[in-house]
Amino acid sequence: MRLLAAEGLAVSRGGLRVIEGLGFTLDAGEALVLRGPNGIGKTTLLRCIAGLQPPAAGSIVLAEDAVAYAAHADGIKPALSVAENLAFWARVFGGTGAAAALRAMDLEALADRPAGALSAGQKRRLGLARLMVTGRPLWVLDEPTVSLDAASTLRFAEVVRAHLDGGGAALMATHIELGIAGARALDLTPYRASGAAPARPHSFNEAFA
Amino acid sequence: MRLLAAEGLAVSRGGLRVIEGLGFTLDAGEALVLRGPNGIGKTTLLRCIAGLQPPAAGSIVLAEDAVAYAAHADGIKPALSVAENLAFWARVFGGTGAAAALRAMDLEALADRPAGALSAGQKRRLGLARLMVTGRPLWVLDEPTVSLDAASTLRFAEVVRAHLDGGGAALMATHIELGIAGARALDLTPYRASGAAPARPHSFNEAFA
Amino acid sequence: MLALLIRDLRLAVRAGGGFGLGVAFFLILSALVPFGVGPDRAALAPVAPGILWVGALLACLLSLDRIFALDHEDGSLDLLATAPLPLEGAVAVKALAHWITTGLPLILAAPLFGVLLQLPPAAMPWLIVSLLVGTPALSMLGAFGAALTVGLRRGGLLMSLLVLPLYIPTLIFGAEVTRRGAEGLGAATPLVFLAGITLGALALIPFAASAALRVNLR
Amino acid sequence: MLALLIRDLRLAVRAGGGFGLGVAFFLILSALVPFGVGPDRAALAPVAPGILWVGALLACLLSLDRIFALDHEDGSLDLLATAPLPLEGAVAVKALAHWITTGLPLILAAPLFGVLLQLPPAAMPWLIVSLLVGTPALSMLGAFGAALTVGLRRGGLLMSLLVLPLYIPTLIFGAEVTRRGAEGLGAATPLVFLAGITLGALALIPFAASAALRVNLR
Amino acid sequence: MIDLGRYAFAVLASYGIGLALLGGLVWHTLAANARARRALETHERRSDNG
Amino acid sequence: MSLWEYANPVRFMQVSGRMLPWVAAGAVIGTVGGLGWGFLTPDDFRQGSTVKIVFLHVPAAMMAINIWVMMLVASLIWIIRRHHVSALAAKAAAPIGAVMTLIALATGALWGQPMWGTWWEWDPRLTSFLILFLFYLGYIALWSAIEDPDSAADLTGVLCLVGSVFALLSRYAVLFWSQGLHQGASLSVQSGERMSHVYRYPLYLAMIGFGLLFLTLLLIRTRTEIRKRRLAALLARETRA
Ligand code: HEM
Ligand SMILES: Nc1ncnc2c1ncn2[C@@H]1O[C@H](COP(=O)(O)OP(=O)(O)OP(=O)(O)O)[C@@H](O)[C@H]1O
Ligand SMILES: Nc1ncnc2c1ncn2[C@@H]1O[C@H](COP(=O)(O)OP(=O)(O)OP(=O)(O)O)[C@@H](O)[C@H]1O
Ligand SMILES: [Mg+2]
Ligand SMILES: [Mg+2]
Repeated sequence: MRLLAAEGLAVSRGGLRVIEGLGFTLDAGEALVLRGPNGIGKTTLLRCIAGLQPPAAGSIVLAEDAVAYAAHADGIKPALSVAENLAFWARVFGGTGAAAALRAMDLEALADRPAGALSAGQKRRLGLARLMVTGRPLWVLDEPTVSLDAASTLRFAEVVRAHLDGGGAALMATHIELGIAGARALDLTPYRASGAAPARPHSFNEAFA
Repeated sequence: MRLLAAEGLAVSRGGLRVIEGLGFTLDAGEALVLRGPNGIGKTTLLRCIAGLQPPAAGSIVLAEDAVAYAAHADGIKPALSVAENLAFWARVFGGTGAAAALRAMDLEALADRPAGALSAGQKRRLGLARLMVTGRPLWVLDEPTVSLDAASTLRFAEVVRAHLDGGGAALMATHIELGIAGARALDLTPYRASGAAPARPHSFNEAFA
Repeated sequence: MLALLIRDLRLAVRAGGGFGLGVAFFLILSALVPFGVGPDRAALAPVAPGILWVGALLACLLSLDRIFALDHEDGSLDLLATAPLPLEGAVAVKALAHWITTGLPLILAAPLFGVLLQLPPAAMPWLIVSLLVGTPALSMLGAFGAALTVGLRRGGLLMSLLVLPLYIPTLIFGAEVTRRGAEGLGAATPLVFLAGITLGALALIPFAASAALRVNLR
Repeated sequence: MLALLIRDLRLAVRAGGGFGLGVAFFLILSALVPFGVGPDRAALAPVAPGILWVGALLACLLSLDRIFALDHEDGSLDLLATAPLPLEGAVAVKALAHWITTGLPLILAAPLFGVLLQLPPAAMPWLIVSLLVGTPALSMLGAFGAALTVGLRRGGLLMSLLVLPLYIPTLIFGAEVTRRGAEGLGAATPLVFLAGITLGALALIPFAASAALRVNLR
Repeated sequence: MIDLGRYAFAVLASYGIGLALLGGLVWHTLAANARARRALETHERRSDNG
Repeated sequence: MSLWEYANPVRFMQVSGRMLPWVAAGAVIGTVGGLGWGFLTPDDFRQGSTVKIVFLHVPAAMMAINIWVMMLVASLIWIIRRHHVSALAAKAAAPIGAVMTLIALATGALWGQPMWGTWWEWDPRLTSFLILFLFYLGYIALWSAIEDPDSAADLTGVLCLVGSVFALLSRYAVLFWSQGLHQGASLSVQSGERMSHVYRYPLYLAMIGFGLLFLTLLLIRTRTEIRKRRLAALLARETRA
């Protein structure tokens, strides 16, 4: 089943296109890893697909309410406990399985700890656990394994694998090896925007350039 | 020349010891990489050595004003340009070489860009450039290569190498390979605090445990 | 929606969340004005209704940046925008949470501060009614100002500048109700206007605020 | 030190830095009080000195969280603490930058707001002198409050609560100078007290503030 | 010189302040416009050469 | 010819460049002529020489309101049709409106001193102008606080819409709140006799002058904004490349 199809996609940041002419598809059970040097536009592309910003050109076809997005900032409230943080997102997304998510990310021992008292890697694990309670098929992840130790990276790979096997899909940007078997890679370098003027200006920078 | 000597060191976080009985030394020209699972206490240890929190027990011997510390937060002002950010820290530390640092981190093209408009990796590079203008011998770095692409990680390794060759030293916490030739590694797992009551309580949590 | 309300209330009540600080600020202001003005009852009594309303308004204003700024910083707002809630609903719920944690305690505490400022007893019920009717509009308009400035680092003061003129009609009618009440005149007309403004704000502002929020998120 | 001062001023002037917003807030407050109190000049004039001083104090207060909070969030404060500056000096410089960007514009704009609040013309010079002498203490005490609450997420309202009581002596003497000036009485005694408070705060508070800062950083 | 009577201050101050504000606005408008034009021209010349 | 033609930066630069000399000449004639003629009018029997203030006060007051309305229209065009130049025109108009408001307030205050014995009175007319000034300030501050021009245009547009509603509301609130001293509109058709012809014609001339002055300044400032945006766009493209 097709979960995501992008065609002729251009995305812009700061009013200028960073990526142009990108097309790809993502079916259930697939994982796609975005690669490319710093500043090429991975984060921008992911925000676009998550629906947080409109594309500058081209089309993104996906089912409504299909995307679960996880960025550098995890949306974790330091004053709430780990379990409370997770339960909140579970309720908002109408999902279930908070307990299973805690177990999968090895956070059970920390469940009652206020999230502000977690180390960098523990916080990241909580952020990833949140994905599991959204119940959404398409995971869109920006550098998901930052700060994770080797064991947690393995655990993360397993969780993604299970999600794919259950009919989900994952789109991830990263600079390091994720260790997810069978993931396709897509290097964004060839799609760097050329800087040619677009037909229909989308921003001030384009309208006046 | 000895730059740092720690002995019988215990550090605590949230009033509880996380690391105990740690001893190590660092001489000019050496690099030491701290490893260990998430939450073992790497960040805490580094803050302690940077002088931001006192050790719970043991001693840290280092010269005054020897440490340059770089953490997850880079101390970058989004409203100032890249060059202005760097120039400020150069003046505060009485250091020079802002231009050289920009070059070393490949930031010259971005020098006039407001720092708020950098991508995650570009911001990180600016944070690392700051180290070079402090003129301090001992670099204390917490996960320095997070978000860096392969080319920038290489560049970072070169910069550290040059710093070591110039008589400096570096203490770094990381989960991924830094690629610095000749760096020693120190795994913190064996020093995990046992939870035994200390002889002299250092915090409320210890005094009443 | 309910989950969001509960979370916001819980966050407000947790240590450092700032529940009750609005009231504390209101108290301090009511205490400061006599210091500034001098303890003379004849000078204080006529200005008391106005000062009380201005104080309520400022206490409300000072806590506005909590509505969205924290959620923006830690990424929750991005996640809420992609969640299956309508953003308008989320805005309204957050304004409601703000009112429950700031407006409501203020209303409960107002009689006390009335006494501090020598407010005539006859005006007391009018003060409470006017606050009850008017403060929801303050929270809602405040949410709009907060949504406009959420992307800006420390937009607090700018937000005050944007929001205060929007508060003026509410303030005028609210204080007028209290003052007329104190003097035994009919206060029904301004009260009706006050209610009209509040209802209008509650009905329309969530759309403006969520539009502003969407712009700031992109 | 100079580098720090220049950076702070530059940050304040940059877009979104909030320079001049203190004045804007002061203006809005002076405009709001009459809306609350009513347009009657007889009611306004006697309370004008007090309201003006309370307004200056609140404008100052609202911009306090800029002193340290941003630098704490982005890690600059950690770096400053490990830099070869004495932390006391850094605190004093940051308070000075706050005064230049908030107190000074306030003083320049005060006569205008005096007119809005129907302040008697005779009181005008006294208002300015009292603000000139008193506001440095407000910035310094504010830096102390900001240092105490810097670790807390959104400590703004809590900080107001801590700082306002510290402001009371300054407020009392400052408003007293203006009021006596307005009535043509001798204002020298409260002015001396005001100056004394300011000098004391400038001499001692940097130490307390930097101690608080060190605790919050560890 | 026309005689303004006892209201001379009010009238002269009004015209003074009013014209000063207008003049300031005009000056700022023209200065900003000249600055923007120069900046754009230097930039275009530089990129033509380079 | 569609509106887009004019809202297109290149076309706007051409047309405005051709219009400017004529409009500017009219503005100079109207403003200098109206104010100069006004200054030389004879004293009023009741108000004495203070009547001369009216030639600054009334045109400025009218422009202050009209400019806000123009900003509202420009904001709507931007929000609905996404014409970039109209967003910049709204931005360019705001400081002019703020200065006009300030002139109305300042001349009114100076007039109030001899007429009512006070610089400032919380009269509804004056009060609504103060509120209008606050709205201008907030609008300008929001534009300058946001760096990304696309967001800034959208957010200030929304603020302008909401602000207009509340400016109107405040006007009614203020009328309810205080009776006031300010005279009504004596230029309106019904009360034609209230102002003698001696004052009426220079006042008309000054009003036309102020309108043309606004148009001149608006065109220049919009051109400035366009050039700034163009430079920013070119620089952005270069650093990115
Ligand atoms: C700060 C104070 C003041 C403000 C903001 C203000 C505002 C205005 C406004 C908005 C108008 C426009 C009238 C129209 O609709 O055409 C106006 C007209 C006028 N104002 Fe003022 N005013 C102020 C003070 C005064 C004072 C003190 C006086 C004189 C005593 C005065 C005398 C007039 C006169 C004679 C007109 C012309 C009325 C007419 O014929 O339309 N104003 N003012
Ligand atoms: N606010 C902004 N204004 C203007 N340009 C920006 C802004 N934010 C980012 N950019 C630029 O947009 C480009 C794309 O940024 P983006 O964050 O998408 O890169 P990325 O591929 O995620 O990089 P990284 O691997 O470093 O995270 C970069 O060149 C960056 O400098
Ligand atoms: N504010 C706090 N209060 C109580 N405990 C805390 C607090 N902050 C961190 N901790 C705990 O202290 C321990 C050490 O944390 P630290 O951040 O030093 O770990 P770390 O080794 O840097 O981990 P990571 O690799 O995930 O960054 C962790 O177990 C963490 O949960
Ligand atoms: Mg990125
Ligand atoms: Mg860590």
